Amino acid sequence: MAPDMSAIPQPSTRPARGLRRASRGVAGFVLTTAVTFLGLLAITFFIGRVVPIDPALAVVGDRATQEQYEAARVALGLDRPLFVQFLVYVGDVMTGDLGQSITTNRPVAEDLARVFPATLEMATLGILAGVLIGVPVGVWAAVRQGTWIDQVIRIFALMGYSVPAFWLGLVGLALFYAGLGWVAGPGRIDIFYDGLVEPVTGLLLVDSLIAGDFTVFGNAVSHIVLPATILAFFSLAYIARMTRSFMLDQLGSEHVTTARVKGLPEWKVIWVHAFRPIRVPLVTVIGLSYAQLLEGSVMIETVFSWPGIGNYLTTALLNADMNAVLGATLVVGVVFVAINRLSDVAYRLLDPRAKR
Amino acid sequence: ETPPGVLVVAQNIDDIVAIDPAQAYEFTSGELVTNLYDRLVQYDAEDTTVLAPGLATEWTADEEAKTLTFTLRDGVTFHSGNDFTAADVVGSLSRVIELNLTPAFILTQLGWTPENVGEMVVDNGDGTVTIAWDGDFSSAFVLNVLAARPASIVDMETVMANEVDGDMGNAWLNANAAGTGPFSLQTYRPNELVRLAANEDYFKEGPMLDGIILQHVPESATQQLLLEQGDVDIARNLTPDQIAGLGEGTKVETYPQAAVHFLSFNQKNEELTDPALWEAARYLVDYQGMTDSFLAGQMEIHQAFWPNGFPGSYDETPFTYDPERAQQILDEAGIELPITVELDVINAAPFTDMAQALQASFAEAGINFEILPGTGAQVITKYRERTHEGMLLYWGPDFMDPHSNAKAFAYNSDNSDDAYAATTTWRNAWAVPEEMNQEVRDALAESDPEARLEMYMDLQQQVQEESPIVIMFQASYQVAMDEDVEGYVNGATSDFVFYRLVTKE
Amino acid sequence: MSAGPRPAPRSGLRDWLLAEAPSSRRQAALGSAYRTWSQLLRNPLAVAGGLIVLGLVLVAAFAPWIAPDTPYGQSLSERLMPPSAEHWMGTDELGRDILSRVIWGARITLMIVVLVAVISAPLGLLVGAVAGYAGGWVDKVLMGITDIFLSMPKLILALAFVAALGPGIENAVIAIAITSWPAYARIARAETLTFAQAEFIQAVRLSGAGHMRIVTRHVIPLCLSSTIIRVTLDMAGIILTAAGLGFLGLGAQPPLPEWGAMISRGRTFILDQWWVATMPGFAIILVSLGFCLLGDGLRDALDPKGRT
Amino acid sequence: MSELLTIRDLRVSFPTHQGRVEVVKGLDLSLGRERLGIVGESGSGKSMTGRAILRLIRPPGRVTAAEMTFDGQDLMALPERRMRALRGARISMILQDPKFSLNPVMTIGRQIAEALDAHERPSRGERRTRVRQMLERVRIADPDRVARMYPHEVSGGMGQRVMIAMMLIPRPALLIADEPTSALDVSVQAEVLELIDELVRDEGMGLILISHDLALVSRFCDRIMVMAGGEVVESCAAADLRHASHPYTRGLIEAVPRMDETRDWLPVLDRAARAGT
Amino acid sequence: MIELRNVAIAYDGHRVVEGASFAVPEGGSFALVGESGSGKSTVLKAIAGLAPEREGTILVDGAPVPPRPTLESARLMQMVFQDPYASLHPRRTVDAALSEPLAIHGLKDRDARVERALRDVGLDRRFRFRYPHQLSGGQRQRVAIARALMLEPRVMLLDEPTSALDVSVQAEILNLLKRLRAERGLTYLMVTHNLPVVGFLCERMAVMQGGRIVEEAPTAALRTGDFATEYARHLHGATGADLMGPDLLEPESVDTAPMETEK
Ligand SMILES: Nc1ncnc2c1ncn2[C@@H]1O[C@H](COP(=O)(O)OP(=O)(O)OP(=O)(O)O)[C@@H](O)[C@H]1O
Ligand SMILES: Nc1ncnc2c1ncn2[C@@H]1O[C@H](COP(=O)(O)OP(=O)(O)OP(=O)(O)O)[C@@H](O)[C@H]1O
Ligand SMILES: [Mg+2]
Ligand SMILES: [Mg+2]
Ligand code: NI
Repeated sequence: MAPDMSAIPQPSTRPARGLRRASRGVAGFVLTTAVTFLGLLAITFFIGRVVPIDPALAVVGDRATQEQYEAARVALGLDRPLFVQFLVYVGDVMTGDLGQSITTNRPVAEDLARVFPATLEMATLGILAGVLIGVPVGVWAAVRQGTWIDQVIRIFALMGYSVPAFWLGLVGLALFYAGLGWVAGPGRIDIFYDGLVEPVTGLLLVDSLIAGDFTVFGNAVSHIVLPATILAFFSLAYIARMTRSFMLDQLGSEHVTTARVKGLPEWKVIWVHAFRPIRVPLVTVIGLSYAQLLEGSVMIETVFSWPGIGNYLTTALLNADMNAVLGATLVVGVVFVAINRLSDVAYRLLDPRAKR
Repeated sequence: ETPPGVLVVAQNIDDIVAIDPAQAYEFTSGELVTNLYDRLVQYDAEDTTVLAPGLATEWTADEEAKTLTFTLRDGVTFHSGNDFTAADVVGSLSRVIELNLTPAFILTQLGWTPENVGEMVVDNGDGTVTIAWDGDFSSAFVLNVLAARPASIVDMETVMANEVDGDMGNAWLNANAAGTGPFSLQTYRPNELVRLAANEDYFKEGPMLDGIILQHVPESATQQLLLEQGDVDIARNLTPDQIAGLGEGTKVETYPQAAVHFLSFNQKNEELTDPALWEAARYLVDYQGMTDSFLAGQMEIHQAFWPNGFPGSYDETPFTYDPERAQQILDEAGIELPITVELDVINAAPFTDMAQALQASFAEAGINFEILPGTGAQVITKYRERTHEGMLLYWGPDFMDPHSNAKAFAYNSDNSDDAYAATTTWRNAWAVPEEMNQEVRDALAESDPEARLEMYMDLQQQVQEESPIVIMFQASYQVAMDEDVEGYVNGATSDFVFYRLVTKE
Repeated sequence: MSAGPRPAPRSGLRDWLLAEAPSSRRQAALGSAYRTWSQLLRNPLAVAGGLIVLGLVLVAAFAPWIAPDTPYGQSLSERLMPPSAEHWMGTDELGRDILSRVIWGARITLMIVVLVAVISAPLGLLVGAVAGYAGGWVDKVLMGITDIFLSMPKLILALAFVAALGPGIENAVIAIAITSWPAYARIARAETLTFAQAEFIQAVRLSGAGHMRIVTRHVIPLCLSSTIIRVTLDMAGIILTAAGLGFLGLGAQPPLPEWGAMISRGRTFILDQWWVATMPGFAIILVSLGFCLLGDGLRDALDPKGRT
Repeated sequence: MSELLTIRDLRVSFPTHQGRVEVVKGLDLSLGRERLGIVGESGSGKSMTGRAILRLIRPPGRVTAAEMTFDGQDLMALPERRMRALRGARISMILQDPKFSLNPVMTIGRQIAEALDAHERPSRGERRTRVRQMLERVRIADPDRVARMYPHEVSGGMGQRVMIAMMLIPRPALLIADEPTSALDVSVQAEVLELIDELVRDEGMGLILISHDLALVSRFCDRIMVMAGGEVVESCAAADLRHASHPYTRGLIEAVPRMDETRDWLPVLDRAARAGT
Repeated sequence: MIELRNVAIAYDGHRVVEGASFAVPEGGSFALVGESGSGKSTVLKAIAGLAPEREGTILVDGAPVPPRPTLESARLMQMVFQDPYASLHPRRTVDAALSEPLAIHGLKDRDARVERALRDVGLDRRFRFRYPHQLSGGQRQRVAIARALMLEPRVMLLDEPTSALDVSVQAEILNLLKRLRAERGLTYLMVTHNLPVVGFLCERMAVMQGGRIVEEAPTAALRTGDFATEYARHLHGATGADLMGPDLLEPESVDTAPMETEK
């Protein structure tokens, strides 16, 4: 009597349709990503022109003559119509040329290859620690809702978000570097070791491992520990709080009751049944924090003399160094879009309901 | 701890744009140029107030023919190993003129143009070079010009070998150095680090150390920590309050600077054109209060445009904080009060503090400042466009001659909008009285040094008495360093920072 | 979380509010509000948060009467004094009383907080909910825009808006608000995706409701709780970002006693004169703590499931 | 008859602004290895009773009982860890709303397998076959496909059967089934009940069947309890349901439509006379 | 009133209903019974305009149904969903849920209408301002029915409207549905697995199996068991006319003892 589903003629178009869908998906993905970048560039570009700072002045300085100033404007292409400037820029970017920075006098691409890995290294460690601690702590707080553990976690997490970063940074330095001597001071590496390993990835930790130089590695670790911890604290606060809130919604739901009825051990109830459904929003939250860290925490980078992208971008911006700003924005943008697209993919993998 | 034999300096170096002497104009790049290059004549580490032989051992002036002939030093080699020759002198100087980047104006004053520079700087073929100028200048002035940064001598052979697209090696020189100076450039990573190595063959004394590292530390509190920890030997950007709190094992040296700090009013704004207002303003600055508190050690009261300690300075300080007097002056002139004036200021210590102190003291006479903080570039943009109202800024001479500042504070022959001049007068739209313009020209041409200085002092007095520019302070520079550091030399401008004689221990 | 039957004094009003069968929508709404309220009151942390926020409002309202001094009164001879009986929070680099500045600064802080909450949260919610609900190309376009704004460094965006609107703390805050919506949008979208196809949404569609109505009345309320949390969490960051804009001359202008600007100026003193940066820092932490706790409490109280 | 479950004076209450309100008011029950049906109108506390037995009522809800023993163990005093070992393996409950009660992001197969894993350690192959078998036994066609589906992709009846499969797979000693077949068509319903009945017969499982379907309960159960407003208003052997005396029970019986229905209107209870829905 | 011609419906390209055709006359009452998972709910959703991938013709009131619900289609037909838990918004009160359609259609006199609707489905006013989680399953379903009735549609699509209800409420709802139909000439398309309910409320029925309609018959066939297909007969048999209603109500006729169990 069993109804035989296989008896129903399956639409033969299925595999073809799947393929078509996939290819349409890829095309759509490429298209939207391209449009996003173009939009990003356009907005950044035009913002660069409304900023009340004259880029030519950054080149020639305040003592230049009118003639030198004009020459600099022409050299920067500022005499051309805005739209033309933009097209030229986009054309250059297409060919992989991000132009020359006017504040460092070097190719922007070269600058970025130097500063971005510094930030990437720190942000990645930061978010890793933030997630590894923040998520369990948030879950724990939710499970113990209303108890003192919950309150302590909440307040502690909050601190991470409200304490000014540079305050934590300086106090951290004063305490752990100057006071206790547990960690190394500002900068990515001690002067002694500077330039000892050949940059391959630009990530000092990775490079030193590739070179097999563990002294350099150890030194780099002791430099990165403190700033990364502070970043971690910062993202942890947010991640833990959001986790707690999402978890609370889940813990009251019927399917968690079902899991309990099954007699599952508590960890399974929590991690498999309550936690799994919140992974989608959580991925968003984590993606957002990671991207935020990758944008470079200017304050942390300043306090720790960290030659990262946040500082680079800000300095460039303050000098109307538009090529540098655009280049850095592009890199940050690529990272953001990549993270967002990845989290979109993650949605589909993690939550069957999000399939469309 | 810092490595022995290497001096580690914590410094904010993010102002560097270019390190090619033909382009460099920022503070930190000035220091680098000084330590990497030499000029024919230069103010040197031994005494930064005396014009000393550099790459020229001696020189003779011919005031009539308006020429100077320099005998070049023998046996000097560039860091590359190339020999220093007269061709390098000719090449380096004409290179600046041809590139015509910002600092070129210092040399073009001498009447040099890309067309005529070949005739103005001549290699005599006998180890001497003759340099001519076009204009009514004394040879003293010309020597000062030739001691300035853009007149640094570069290794033309190396530089031209690295030429790209006819840039005369400009791009290459912005990442490398090719000089004869006491140090060679080992590493330069913008906003991160500069590493200098000693030039063992330097023709003068020193360097005493193997190398110098300038570490970019933007945050002054971090600099303080590093210094106290002994991880740097010198901290260059501490605030007076931090310096006051420094602990054991460190010392502080104070160096008077040539920069003067002033408050000026844009004359394009009708409300600000009354001389009575200018005068009242001079009584509304709490000179003493500021220098005794947050400016302590950082600035001294000075009310004329040429700084104290340099020949020709005018050191009278007739004005003190006296709000009643100011009130009275304003009342007598019948100026309608209160007025509100936007005050542009660079958003950094101590400028914002100064602005707030001015705001408080001016308010007592009904002049209300609305402070508009901004980045340096932002403030300059506005200043250049003459769209500001009040401006709190400073001025450092381009070269160590009183004319450098006289031109900036007492000369403005064409106040029209399209006659841009990078002077304080034009940018504040102050049409200087013609007699004063003339006096500036005369002083420049005066060949009797004594009389010349007299004329500059007179000019200073005039500007002090009646101009929309209220000169308040002269900067001094405090550098904190490890006790063991000796021989650090810091002259009146950043061009005069020398690491050549520094020792540790 | 009530424990046992409480012999509460049964006032007529209370009974009316809690009537099991309210006779009008208004009574029900008031009753619901009262329930939310008393739910809040039962949560000690939320009460603490509420008190802090209330304190902020009161301090802001009565600043002229509370502050011992004006926020601008300089006294160069009394600069950088540590906290004492005379100056509870010490004095700053111009000898101004930090306590007074912190008190006056409450006004600015309050404005920042309110403006951001009013502008960015609704905007982000709307965009995110529409994108998640509509799906398809609407989603792509909206999320594309969101991504653009999201991936643009905040400072750049804010700078542009301020350039357009003119400098000043109000505009700076508006700019920040405009730049911070994308994060809310992303979160709202992620949440919306999980219930966009639910039957209760379909039921409303069946009633002929337009998309806008569904989004605003049915989708957004479900995203509210995480938005409330995020917004309250962001408060401190926003105050500090405002200070960052101030650095460009686009935010608070000296001598305005804006907390973020005060901290930022106090930075150089942090090792020797810790109170200059720390006191306004405490204020920020306290206020953001207040908002966060209140936010948490509100989230719980607004959630009908948590309510009895 | 060995008592499997004994309950005396079970009370479940929730706080409201009017103070605590009891939704189960002093329920007594004793169950052997038999089939007990609980019927009653909506909101009468049937589900709450079931949940209370499994200690699934979360604060602020509160459960008290003078006695609640299962197989000699005092359920009220059992530590949570022991209670967990009991749940699923010894006492299981089919929750009322299957789609709502299934984990939305886990495939059905995994959810069922998990119930098995919680109490046994089957090999991978064994697990697969048993899940498959179980799905087949609850009359799911194409069990392999369904096992790979997510709850939102299955129909209401399929969800319900999945739930049943999940709760039966560890072979509990006591099954509380809260409206297990309300969404099933009669033919499947009969077969699923047959399956449950098999377990009762062969393995001595106790069953509490919560339902509003009087016919079903009377046909399928040994004893019947009728609840209203949190109280048991009538308790009798299933066979005696037709003799039920309580007017409420009679009302319920009258209200059942028949296959050969001729009445124009079905008689209904006078709701106004009774509070407590 | 409702007419389906050769309708096929798919989810993600996977067909679950194929070649469905039937017609319901105006004022008629039609039941869709059959196997669980056979696509009954899906057919209903398609008629309501909520199933995205469909082929074939669906006419309601002579016009094809719009691809998505519109204001007009809302007044024409309403649906009651199968799952009472999922079909109410967790953060809106009963009152809000019921007034929502009125607000959308700009109808006046909302208070009275809401109260009447609640009364019609047998809920007293205490429930008006409750949230769904404060209701039991049956109470929720009644709210869902009330919501569908708010717009006084002419066609009601009922997806197992009473499966979550206890018999007395079921009786009330059935009476209500019957009364409404009589009073307003409503057309019903109802999915149920409860054959007696079909018998009580409907004139015709279609039996579905595996995504296809295998038989269409008048409900009179229920009394006789006179079905063409084996599946329908099986369905009928499983309900067991002899086991059901009569034995409860007429004690004398009972001869089936409860099943044997070991005690
Ligand atoms: N969290 C709660 N707070 C307050 N009252 C509640 C709560 N949960 C359930 N109730 C109430 O408890 C009563 C009993 O609910 P229960 O779910 O046991 O009913 P039921 O008999 O299973 O009804 P149905 O047949 O409709 O499922 C209901 O009146 C319900 O409103
Ligand atoms: N969102 C969905 N995605 C994929 N498949 C679905 C979806 N919803 C339903 N199905 C499938 O469609 C088929 C028919 O489902 P439908 O809900 O119409 O059944 P039904 O006849 O209403 O059954 P029941 O009586 O159990 O409710 C089932 O095989 C189910 O698995
Ligand atoms: Mg129930
Ligand atoms: Mg269905
Ligand atoms: Ni309550």
